[in-house]
Amino acid sequence: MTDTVLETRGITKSFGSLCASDGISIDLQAGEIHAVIGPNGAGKSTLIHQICGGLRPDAGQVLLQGQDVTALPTAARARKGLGRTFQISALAMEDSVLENVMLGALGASGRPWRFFVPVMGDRTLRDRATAALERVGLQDALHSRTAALSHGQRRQLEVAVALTLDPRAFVMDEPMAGLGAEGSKTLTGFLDGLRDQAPILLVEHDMDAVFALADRISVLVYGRIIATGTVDEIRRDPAVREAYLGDPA
Amino acid sequence: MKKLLLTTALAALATGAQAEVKVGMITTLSGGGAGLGLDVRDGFLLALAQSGRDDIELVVEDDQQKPDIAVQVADKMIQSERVDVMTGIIFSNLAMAVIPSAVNQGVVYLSPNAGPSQLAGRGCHPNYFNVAWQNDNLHEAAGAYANTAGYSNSFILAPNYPAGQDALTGYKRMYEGELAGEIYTQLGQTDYAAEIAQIRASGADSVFFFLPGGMGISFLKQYADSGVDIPVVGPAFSFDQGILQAVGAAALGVVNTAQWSKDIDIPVNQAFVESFQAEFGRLPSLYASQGFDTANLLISALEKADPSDNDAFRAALREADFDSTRGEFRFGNNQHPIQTIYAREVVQEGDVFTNRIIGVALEDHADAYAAECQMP
Amino acid sequence: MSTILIIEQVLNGLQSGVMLFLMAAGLTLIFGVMGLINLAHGSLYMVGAFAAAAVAGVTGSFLLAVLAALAAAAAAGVLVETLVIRRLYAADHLDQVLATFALILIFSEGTRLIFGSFPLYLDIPSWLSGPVTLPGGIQYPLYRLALIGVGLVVAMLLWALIERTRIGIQIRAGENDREMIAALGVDISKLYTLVFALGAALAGLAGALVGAIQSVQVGMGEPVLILAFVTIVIGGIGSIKGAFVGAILVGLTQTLGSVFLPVLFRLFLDPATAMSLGASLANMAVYILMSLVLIFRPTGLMGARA
Amino acid sequence: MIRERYVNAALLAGLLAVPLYALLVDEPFTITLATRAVILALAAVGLNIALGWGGLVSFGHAAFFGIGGYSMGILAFHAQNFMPLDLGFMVFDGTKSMPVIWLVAIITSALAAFLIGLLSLRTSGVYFIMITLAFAQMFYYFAISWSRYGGEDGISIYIRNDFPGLNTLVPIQFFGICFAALVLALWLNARLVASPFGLALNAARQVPVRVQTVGLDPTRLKLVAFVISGAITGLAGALFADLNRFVSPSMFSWHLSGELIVLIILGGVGRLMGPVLGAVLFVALEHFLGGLTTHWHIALGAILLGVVLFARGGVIGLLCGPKGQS
Repeated sequence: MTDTVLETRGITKSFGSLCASDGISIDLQAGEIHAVIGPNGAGKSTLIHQICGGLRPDAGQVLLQGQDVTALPTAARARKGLGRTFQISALAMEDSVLENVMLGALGASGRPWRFFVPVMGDRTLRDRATAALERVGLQDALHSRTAALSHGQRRQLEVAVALTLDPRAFVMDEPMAGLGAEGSKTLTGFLDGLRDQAPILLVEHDMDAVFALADRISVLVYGRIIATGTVDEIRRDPAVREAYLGDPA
Repeated sequence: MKKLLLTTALAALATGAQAEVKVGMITTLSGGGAGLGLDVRDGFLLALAQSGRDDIELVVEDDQQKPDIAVQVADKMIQSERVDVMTGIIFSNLAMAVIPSAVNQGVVYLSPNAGPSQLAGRGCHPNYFNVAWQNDNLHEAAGAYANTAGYSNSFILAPNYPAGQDALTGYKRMYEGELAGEIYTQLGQTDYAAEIAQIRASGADSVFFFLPGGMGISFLKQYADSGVDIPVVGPAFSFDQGILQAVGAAALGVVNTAQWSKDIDIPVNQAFVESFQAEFGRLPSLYASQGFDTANLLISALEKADPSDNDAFRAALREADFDSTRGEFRFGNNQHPIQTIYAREVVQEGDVFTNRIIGVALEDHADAYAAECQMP
Repeated sequence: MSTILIIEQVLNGLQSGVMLFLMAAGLTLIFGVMGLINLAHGSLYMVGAFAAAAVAGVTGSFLLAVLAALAAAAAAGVLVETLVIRRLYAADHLDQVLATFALILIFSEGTRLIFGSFPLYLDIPSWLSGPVTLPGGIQYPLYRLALIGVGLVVAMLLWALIERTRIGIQIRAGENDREMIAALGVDISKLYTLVFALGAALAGLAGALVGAIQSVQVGMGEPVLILAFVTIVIGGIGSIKGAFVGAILVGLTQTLGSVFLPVLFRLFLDPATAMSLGASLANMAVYILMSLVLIFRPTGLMGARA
Repeated sequence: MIRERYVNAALLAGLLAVPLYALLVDEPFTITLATRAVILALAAVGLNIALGWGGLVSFGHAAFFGIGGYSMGILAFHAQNFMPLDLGFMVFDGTKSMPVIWLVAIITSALAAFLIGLLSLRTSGVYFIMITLAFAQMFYYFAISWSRYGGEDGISIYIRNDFPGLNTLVPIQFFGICFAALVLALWLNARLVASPFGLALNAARQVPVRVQTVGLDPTRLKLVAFVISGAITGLAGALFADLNRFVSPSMFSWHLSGELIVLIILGGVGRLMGPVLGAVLFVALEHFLGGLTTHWHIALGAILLGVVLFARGGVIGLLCGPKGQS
């Protein structure tokens, strides 16, 4: 594990007197799943926003494949290979499943400025989209309206859209949220295989999934990383137990 | 009686089959300017009813004071109703939208209110007759009155649009004194505190303003309350019967210019005032008198010629052989009136505010554009 | 241009500003609490003016007229809220625009049906008419001074109502978190009706007060409505403080723009061009102000960050 | 529920059949009325691209309608009065040729839409509604005091402009021109919606953040939609001016912006033929109600209220069910 794909260097972000990110340095290596856990209000969302481009850090840098992307907007980071899924599904609910994935493929192609050709007739885009749907097992729901999908299916669709981009790194914001035990298990299995394609920065509340998937875990409390290590290291870390699990050491 | 008259008019509308002459009236019956259109229409209806003729079919349509609606209604009247004569438009901008194209399609147009300068000068047309005034006339009269009243330092204001610019030009054409100030206000403006402050500071000896409709009401009320007591002169539009009651005491004593007043002491006018009041339960306005005169002009021409004989009909109209409520009335070469314009003063009669003639502002006055008109 | 004249013009700007505030406050409250774009707010202003004119015509009392305006506008507000507006809270802005646009048509034509097409008469009461002399020798109409006073008092009462009373707490809660106030056991539909009636009453008050120095006629609410929207957008939608700042800004811009722009242009243009160019630019001034504010602060001066 | 495709086809066929029938029975005014409906529909089709697909509630589309109108007015004014237009860098005689006028109308309104859109898209929601209104009001007041071109009075063009090979003064021929423009715009609209751009725009309306995370810029997508939208509305403005042979600042008024929105909601937002159905219904209501009573605004208001309260999704939604189901 020497190939750093995604990295933050001391990023800091304050909202008024509240310091939501306090010098966070975190990295994602090729082939790994790196989980970020922390109690509510620890600053996980703020961190993700800064990595993906929704927020500009007050200080520090974000690097993607060694390149400084701190000043780039979300769309540019996506084009450089950052694939993201959302905690609350961000899908075009009025559209079909295929259309949502086609959007990803279209973004990957970088050619949205075509006004007269039917998008559905574009074989390249369509192949790319259907391939992604097959990966997540949604090939049968191709023409369903997204609004009609189950919660679990929407999660799968989120991942499929990210897959069409063929990203260098995934950033996933609580993909297990709202899934039942069965759904979590399926998705866990799927993500397990995904790490070979691109490493995953996983922000997650579901500890079973985290412990099952993560190669490394970072613990975020009040805007600071208090510990980073393997699952076992984190389980044993007294600071984590105290701060996060509330156990007196 | 009111009901009766309207029924007669409606009956005339319904039994179009036997009518020989079809008249299309496009006027403003809804929106802020509706009061003016209603008066023109009612004056016109009254004259028709009094003539006792049942061969004139009148089609009335609302233009909503919107130029595009007016054009649409005009198309309808010309294309579908196939009217011979058109009339009724109140506002100059609507007139300019409708009249040039209508007269070019062979329709005779009698204007009961608007008189834009373009149609009086080079744009005059044998099919276009103005029975009210050229737009500048009343402003010119105000300028002339200012001279006779001995004013030598006027502050003048009008809204920033063509009729407003024409108003100030018209006043300055006759007025011989100095200007203490000249302001264009916003069209539709309702607060004149800023202008009144400037008037107060200007050291003027008189104020001339042209602010039609609600603008004039607002200005006068605010002016009266400001404590500025410089005398005010204006065209009749802001002091007419329809809106005087809304202005109230604020208008008392103001001098305004008009070609008509309800106290012009001739029988035809007295009869008109009386019958209008009996019919509609309100005093007639300037606009009502113009509607009434327009209808009587039309009837006088119909006595002599049929509209289908275009030349004869126009010749008959040009003679203006009818008894006008304003006394003597004749057309100039551009088929606009040559008439006397009076200075009136706002007075109170019982509960009602109205006007009284205090003198003649301009005698036998023609407009300034007639010379540019190519018609003999 | 003398100092006296400048002070007088600033007073004029203030006066039109505080009256605009009465309109804008209701509009911004209704938007902040219920999320409703109410194009028919100008109609409530008109209702207030007509009610005042009608009552003043019968009783001759200005105070009764103002009370009638408040009552009539509030009643119209309650009526409209329970019959129509209530069904629109969950709808998107587009539906609200169409429905309240329809209400304008109905109100305007209905008023014409009742009162006719001629403007009505409403005058300043004798005890408020005429000018007074201010320190520095400025002659200023008493009625306009009174308007400034009333406007400021209403602004303060409104501030106290929202910051210091139970209802105010509920209104503020309603702006931030609807589930929260429902959870607190507040009858949300009553609260909405109340807020709408309050906004309507303020509009009606403005209509009556301004009606006395303008013409009371159908359609009088529309220009004010547009200006009130401009005001709350400049101030930041939902913020009473923003509405106040916006109203004063708009009032001053309009008044001072129309006076000073032509003078300014006269410095480097011939008088006729300066006058007409200045006048047209003055017409556009508030809209230019609003677009500048929005370009640099996309949610208004005091609006919540998007 | 009826399939939307059938409703659309019936609507277009009806819109073509009515004036042809009117021609047969010699009722030229009905043709004029249909032409008016077609032109308003065209303007609303333009707005619908921004509003229905881009989610941009523009309360200022009158700006583009008016710019189109004034393009016609100014060019034809100089041509009819034989007063060359001195542009500084070149002198132009003006023109009475419709195709040239249309081109100018489309280019100028697209340019204006680009500038207005660029600034307005910094805001969203109600702020966007109001800033677009503000820009239209600026044009309105500018036109009112632009005395060179008639100010409030506007410009009268005495004879309708020319189209090669046609006599535009014959109502049915002018109707044909406008109808062709509408069909072309609808075709363009349909192609646009199905194109890659349409897919991205549609997503940009619903979930802009998603569009960003696939590497596209939603604001730029919306800006392009706004420009296309403005250009079509501008063309409609030029045609409207030719229908009336008259241009005035009222083409810039906020009532007109409001009316265009009303047409779309009445017919159905984001439905291909929504604006067309809306315009036909509106013109028909205006004509028939207006013929019954001068107080027809009350009835119109009640009908519009009814549509909002009881027919969400407009009349097309009422006939064909919610969007995306057929």
